[in-house]
Amino acid sequence: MNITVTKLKRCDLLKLEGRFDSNTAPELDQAMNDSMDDGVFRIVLDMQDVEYFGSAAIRALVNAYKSCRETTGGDVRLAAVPDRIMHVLELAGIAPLVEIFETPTLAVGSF
Amino acid sequence: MNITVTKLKRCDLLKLEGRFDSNTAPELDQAMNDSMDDGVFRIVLDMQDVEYFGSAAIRALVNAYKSCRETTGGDVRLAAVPDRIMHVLELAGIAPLVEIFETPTLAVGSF
Amino acid sequence: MAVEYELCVKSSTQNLAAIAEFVAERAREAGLDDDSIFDIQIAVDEACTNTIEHAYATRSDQTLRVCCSVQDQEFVIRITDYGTPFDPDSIPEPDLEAPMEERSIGGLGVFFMRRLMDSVEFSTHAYRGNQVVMRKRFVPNDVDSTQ
Amino acid sequence: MAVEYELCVKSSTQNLAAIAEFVAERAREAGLDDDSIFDIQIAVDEACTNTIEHAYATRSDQTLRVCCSVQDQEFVIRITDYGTPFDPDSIPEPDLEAPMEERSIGGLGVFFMRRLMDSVEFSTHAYRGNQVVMRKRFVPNDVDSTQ
Ligand SMILES: Nc1ncnc2c1ncn2[C@@H]1O[C@H](COP(=O)(O)OP(=O)(O)O)[C@@H](O)[C@H]1O
Ligand SMILES: Nc1ncnc2c1ncn2[C@@H]1O[C@H](COP(=O)(O)OP(=O)(O)O)[C@@H](O)[C@H]1O
Repeated sequence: MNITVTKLKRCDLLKLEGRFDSNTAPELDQAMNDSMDDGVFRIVLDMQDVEYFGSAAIRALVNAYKSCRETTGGDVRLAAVPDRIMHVLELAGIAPLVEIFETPTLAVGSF
Repeated sequence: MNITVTKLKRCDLLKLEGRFDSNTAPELDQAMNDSMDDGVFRIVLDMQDVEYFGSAAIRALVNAYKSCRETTGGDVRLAAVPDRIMHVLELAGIAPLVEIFETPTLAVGSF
Repeated sequence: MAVEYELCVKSSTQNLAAIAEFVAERAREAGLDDDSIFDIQIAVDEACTNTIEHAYATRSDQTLRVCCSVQDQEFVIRITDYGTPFDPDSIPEPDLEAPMEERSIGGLGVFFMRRLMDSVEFSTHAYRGNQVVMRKRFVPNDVDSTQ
Repeated sequence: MAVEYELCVKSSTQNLAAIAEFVAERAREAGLDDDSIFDIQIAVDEACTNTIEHAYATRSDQTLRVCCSVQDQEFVIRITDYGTPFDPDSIPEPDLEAPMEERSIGGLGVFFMRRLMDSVEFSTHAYRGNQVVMRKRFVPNDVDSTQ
């Protein structure tokens, strides 16, 4: 599991890699909270290299999504979601709620 | 030669592919003018798949760069410039003047 | 019954990746396709997470046992713990229609297990501990299959 | 002198890609490395563009002749046109230090040719037309080289 944060002009881009299970989801939670503590409420998660995204990671995502959207213009958006991870998000019923883009460039460019 | 335009929130992203010689440079000129006619003065050129970028293309780039920067916040920025094309831009003396980013995501995220 | 493979680890979430790898390896050997293997990994991950977080109340020094076998046309995973027993009928289904803002946090684990596996059974025994048995149907292509 | 390869096309910028491919192919056969080939492509492209735009004043129905040969340790390109003669000494060097905003548009073509090739010579003959001969040194690895 690895998270690389790139601070851009309008948003933070978090590139996620590897497994996000209940062992590693707290680090995702932390990374998104760090952005918010920094006053950044526009977050892009680049999911391209995510191998696993379990219910604990979904919980972290939903929490950050709620907090960000409480601010004006704030949002958490996803990019490059692999098919299998998409299936999990659909099963959890959150795929239709979160904005999902084909590439990180499009997601970053949406803010 | 091919140009794919993606209109994003803060800028237009132009993905350039193939040869930009004096035969095809007018299309690059046209594409950037189309953005400007549309009121968009923030342009990212994704150079990753550019095979050739001659003096006519450099001329088009310099022209658009000048016009965009006459507006507040306007700019033409480059992304993912291949080594050989970078060498040409250096030779022409414009590499130090134009902002160049490693990836289109970073360039888009800079606006 | 055919061979049963067993992995016995401490009840730490740090072992979830190893458990996932163990189960995937067994499922691959049994001839399951990649999508089914991924489904199984999710179900096992959620089941083990629940065991660690709820049955063992996050204590990481307890025992977690994961067994895999092939029975008829099913890949079977049995997860055993010796913590607090659990009545699955006591938990409500998550409300997947609720807008994100009103979504209750959690409650997806058991839902994922039930949706991704063909059957999920919870049981509690005096000395055999708590068990969850999950089954996934597949078409065995093994040459010395008894089918 | 070794073999000379010739490509004869109409003076249209639409033929620049074909010219670049022809020259790159000959240079590759001669054993030049990719970076040198790219330099040559730029120089040839700029030279042909100038011929079309200036010597032929953008008329696309005239003749443009591109010849490639290897002479000693040099790859030699000769480009011939029958348009308006040209005195290269009449053009100033571009000011590469000027800020982008003040950059004059153009004037890079001849500069690129001179910087990327080891020699560039312009000449004009009564019936042989205008020629630019450009040379790029390289180390031939040809087995039947006379060197
Ligand atoms: N193995 C278990 N042992 C004890 N309680 C459990 C177990 N699995 C689930 N539970 C209970 O069922 C509830 C729902 O579980 P689950 O669907 O996995 O969601 P979550 O764990 O995210 O709350 C849990 O909050 C817990 O109270
Ligand atoms: N082959 C040629 N025939 C006639 N004039 C030429 C030729 N090549 C260059 N010139 C002249 O030299 C000038 C500089 O050429 P160049 O450096 O290629 O820049 P550009 O063509 O962009 O103006 C041209 O504007 C033109 O006046």
